[in-house]
Amino acid sequence: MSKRKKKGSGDSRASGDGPRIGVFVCNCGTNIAGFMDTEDVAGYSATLPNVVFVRENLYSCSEAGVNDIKQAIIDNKLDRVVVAACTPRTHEPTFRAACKDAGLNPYHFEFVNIREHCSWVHKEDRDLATLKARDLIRMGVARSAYLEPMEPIIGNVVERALVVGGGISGMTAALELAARGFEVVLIERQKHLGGLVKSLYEIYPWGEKAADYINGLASRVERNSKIRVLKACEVTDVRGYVGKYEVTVSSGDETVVAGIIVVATGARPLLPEGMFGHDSRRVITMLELEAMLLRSRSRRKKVVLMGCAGARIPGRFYCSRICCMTAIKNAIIMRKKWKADVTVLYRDLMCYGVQNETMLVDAKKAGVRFINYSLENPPVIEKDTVTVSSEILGRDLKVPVDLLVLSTPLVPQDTNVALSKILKVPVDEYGFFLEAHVKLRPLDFATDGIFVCGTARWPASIRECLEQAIGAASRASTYLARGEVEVEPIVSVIDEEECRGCGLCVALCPYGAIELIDTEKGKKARTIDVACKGCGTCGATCYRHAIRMKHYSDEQLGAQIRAAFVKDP
Amino acid sequence: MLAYSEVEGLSRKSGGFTLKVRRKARYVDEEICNACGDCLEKCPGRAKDTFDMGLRQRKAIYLYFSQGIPAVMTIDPEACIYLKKGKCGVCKKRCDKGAIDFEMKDEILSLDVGSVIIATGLDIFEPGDLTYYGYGKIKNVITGLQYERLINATGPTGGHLYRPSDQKLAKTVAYVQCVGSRDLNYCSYCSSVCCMCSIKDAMLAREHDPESVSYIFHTDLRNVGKGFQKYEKRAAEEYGVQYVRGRVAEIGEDDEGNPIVLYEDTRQRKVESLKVEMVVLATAATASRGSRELAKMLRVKADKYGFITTRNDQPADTNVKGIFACGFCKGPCDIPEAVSQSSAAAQRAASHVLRSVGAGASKA
Amino acid sequence: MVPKVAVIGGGIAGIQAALDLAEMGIEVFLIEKKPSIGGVMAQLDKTFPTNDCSI
Amino acid sequence: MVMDAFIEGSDGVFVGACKRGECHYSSGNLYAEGKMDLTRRLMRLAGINAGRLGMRMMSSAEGNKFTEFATAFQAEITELGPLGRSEGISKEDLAIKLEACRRALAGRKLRWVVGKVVEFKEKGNLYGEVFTEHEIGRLLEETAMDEYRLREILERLKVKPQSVKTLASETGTPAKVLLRQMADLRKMGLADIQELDGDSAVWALAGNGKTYE
Repeated sequence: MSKRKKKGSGDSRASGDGPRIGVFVCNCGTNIAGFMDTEDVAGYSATLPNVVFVRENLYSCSEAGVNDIKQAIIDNKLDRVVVAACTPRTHEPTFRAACKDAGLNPYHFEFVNIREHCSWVHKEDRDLATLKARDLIRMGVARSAYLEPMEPIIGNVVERALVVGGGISGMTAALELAARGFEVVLIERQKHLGGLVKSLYEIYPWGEKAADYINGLASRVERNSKIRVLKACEVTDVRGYVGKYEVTVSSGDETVVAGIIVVATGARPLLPEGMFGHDSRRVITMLELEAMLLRSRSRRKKVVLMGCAGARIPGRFYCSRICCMTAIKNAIIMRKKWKADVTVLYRDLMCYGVQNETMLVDAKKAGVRFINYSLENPPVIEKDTVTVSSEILGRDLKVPVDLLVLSTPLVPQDTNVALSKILKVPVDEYGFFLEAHVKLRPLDFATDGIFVCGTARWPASIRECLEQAIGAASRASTYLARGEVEVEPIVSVIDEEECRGCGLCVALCPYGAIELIDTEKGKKARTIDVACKGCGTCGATCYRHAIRMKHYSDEQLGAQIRAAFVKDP
Repeated sequence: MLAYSEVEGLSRKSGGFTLKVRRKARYVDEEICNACGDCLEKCPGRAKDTFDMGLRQRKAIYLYFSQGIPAVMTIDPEACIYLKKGKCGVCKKRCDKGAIDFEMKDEILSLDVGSVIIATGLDIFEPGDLTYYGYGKIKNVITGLQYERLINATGPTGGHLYRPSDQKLAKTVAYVQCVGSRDLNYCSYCSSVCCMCSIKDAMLAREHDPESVSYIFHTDLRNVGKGFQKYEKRAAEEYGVQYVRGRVAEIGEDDEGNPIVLYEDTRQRKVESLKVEMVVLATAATASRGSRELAKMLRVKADKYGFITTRNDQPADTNVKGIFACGFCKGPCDIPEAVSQSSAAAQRAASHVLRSVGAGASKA
Repeated sequence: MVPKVAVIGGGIAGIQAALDLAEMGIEVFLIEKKPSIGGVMAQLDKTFPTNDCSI
Repeated sequence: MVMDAFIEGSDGVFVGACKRGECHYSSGNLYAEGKMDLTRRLMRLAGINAGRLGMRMMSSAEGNKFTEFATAFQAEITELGPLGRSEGISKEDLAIKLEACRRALAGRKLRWVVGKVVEFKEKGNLYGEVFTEHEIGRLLEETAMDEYRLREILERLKVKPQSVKTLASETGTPAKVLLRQMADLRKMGLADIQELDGDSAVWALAGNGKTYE
């Protein structure tokens, strides 16, 4: 799909004043030389167009090898360096730095992988491996002729953070950022700070009164001179990129400018309308129980807590993580406070870790009864009894009840989808925010400079919310503390002459890295360098071929492809 | 980065700590060695490969694991013939870069820091004491971490499930949950990650061999993380993993070395036995060896299991100002939690040191 | 005075903490008992629930 | 790029991509999938076995799968033999057909349509009509067919001026359809009647090297 300017073998710059390419073939001990004839490969490299210098090295990455490359660049006036060795993952920075030290633009370096891509996969056929190494180097040399010098892109970072959500996670993140001296704007949708935790009774596992904790936190936030709190306010639009997000909020025509954004919008418990006979009197939710505990006295003596009410079922398949512990915590409280008979109906008791399992043992010691049920045989709820088919006992148990408490799962905020579109970050199938990597980057989004913490991401205990909030503050601080972001210059470039401002690229860019600007010649697209990841979606889409990718241009890749099919003499 | 080093002492000084760190002698120069492996070829010394959980032997000079960082060789002084008897030195002759240095001594470094983060992780519970599972006696009863090495392409069998007794491909595998965990005699807590680990292992077995059959013997299946419930279901539906609710009472062995699993199926309320070709014990994870001593040295509180105790309202902070903790050393957790906690500890430590050097908000 | 932090343990937790600190411009000593960093996670073949490679 | 590889003499092209939902560039693999789908459509229109373009999705941790896929693909292509031979297309014809595919893919029209498809699926067209998967497939097929025919005609006329009748037999397109397309080309100023040979008109490129982008 390239515009092909030149056809033919090798490249057409082969004439006298073409590029001066140096090729370094690495032995890598036995890793490469053990499976191919590197001497032959080096000899062959010398015959390629524009190659003026070839060296076979034992370890190109070693100090001696790197010095050798630097010296060769200077002595032979090389302007392109091709190293045939291992994966760019390990040593590309090493060789780029070597080029730079020798006065060559680091992007005039081309890495050819003849280890992972060649010697290691063709261990059983030495000749084949040698031939393939020849091919790979020929392709690399062809591409290198078209490499262009580039400079890293540096963007400034506004030293202010925007935290969306004034619950326990949002407030904690804001306080941690403020403690580092950064300005924070905290936006809360409700009229008060506090979020879900505000309506709880006690916090497990340490038993502090939730109201005391959350009010203390809120007043620290309100008193903090670095934090500005915007209540009853929502984010309506976000423009910009890491370092400088321009955020429009619903309170007025004000625009908040922030270097980074932390999403801490929380979650809400599912309202079991029309389920399990929920009536808010005899059949209540766990949240309603917390309110009841706050009011203190109750004459209820026969309490049944039912787990997985609306969770781990078809359509809402996930486990809400915290309900078992909440139920156990409240079961113990009711045993002590109300002297009630308490029965917990469960499918699996998710008391992971030390403190949760300990709490479970304590509950059993305190006389809380636990009965297992299965998805196939859910409890039958009647006026005064709940009938459970116990798998372990193999028969039905009738449990008298005057208060049935439903553990309903946390579900995502309804506003998550809208916010995700504004911020251009994804949500998962249920509507929880989807992080960059579930395992290794739990608090980052794929988009630089936007972070997530707390139950906006996934159900989490209060302790976990705190950890994530402080963690997100840390991730954010890595940007704010440096004051600038450096980005690889592998970005798209838009030819304004050709561009018709149709906006297709703007719509398709997964990073929001292209904007339409008004010029004298009408609307034109422009790449926001710091936000661009160089993925090439825009370049592949532009119907006018007005967008080219730096470092992976059609000319460079085309040369590589053509070189692949050159028949050797 | 100070790999192959241990903390030996800590003293307080104004605004921070001084750590005494022993840099163990590798007998290989980190600056010169690039792990080419020439030295390995002729080394006659042998030791158990601890990275591969003792499933194979390694030489006295070794690379801890192939993608390890730093990528340098280390000589095991316990196994090296030269270091023990003063003769050999083959590796030194083979290394044309001159990286081998038998004269190298442990170095004691003294580091002045403003803050310390403890991230000493976990160790795996040794299930030998649970004699009824036959670990150590029945060859084809292995631990989960040994299994991970077996199924790994860089592991001792190149990623094939060849069982230890006769190197036969194991087709039926039983996974026993809560080995040492939720057990009042050993670790009364839940290790948090084993349920998902076993499910993953069972899926991998099927990916490697479409005929493999896996049974997971469990109590509560605690799959609480993001996407875990789906994973559990997918394993059953697409990978044929069979879940059996019930504790395993005992494991025996028949004449061919096949383990026989005796268990009580609480769903069927029957005691049953099942012959399999290999058993994988999902052993408890414990606080790592040495973390108790470290806690004592740093005067940081730990619970009775040796996990570092942190503040409830400031979960990265220990009882000692300036010392923070993250990851499994605080108690069982999965990787994303560990990563979140680590960022949290980094934030708290950064705030602490910046405040104490008076840099406050200024750019570091 | 350059602020410094010691991180004891070179597993996934220690590495992440060290990286965050380093990115904030703080000098870090990462101290690991074993010959290479990576911890237990490096010993795993794949990780749940994405079955990604551990290394 | 894919077409370049075929033109340069490749008998098969294998595209390796990330698994759905695992793309490093968020959804780039899905766009790529769409593009490959279109490329295969064009190959089919040109009478080339679309199996020569393989695309497989795998995660970065699945080295074993890559080996499997690559080996299997190589076996498939080896069985097909050299490009053109199993399709029964002569060398000259093949060059024309591949060039027509390449130009069609690089051309403005198809790139525009492919880019718009994403938008159509989500927001609908100018009039707010949201298309179904099936309708989009048909739209793509029709556009691709039109484009391909135009490109092939242009490539053939580049070789030598000829009549609709010979064009019809060479391209395998009914003369009636061709006539309509020749009229389009004339409107665009790209081709015109050069002379009359008996009762049939001989067409040639027009517009002094003006190119159709």
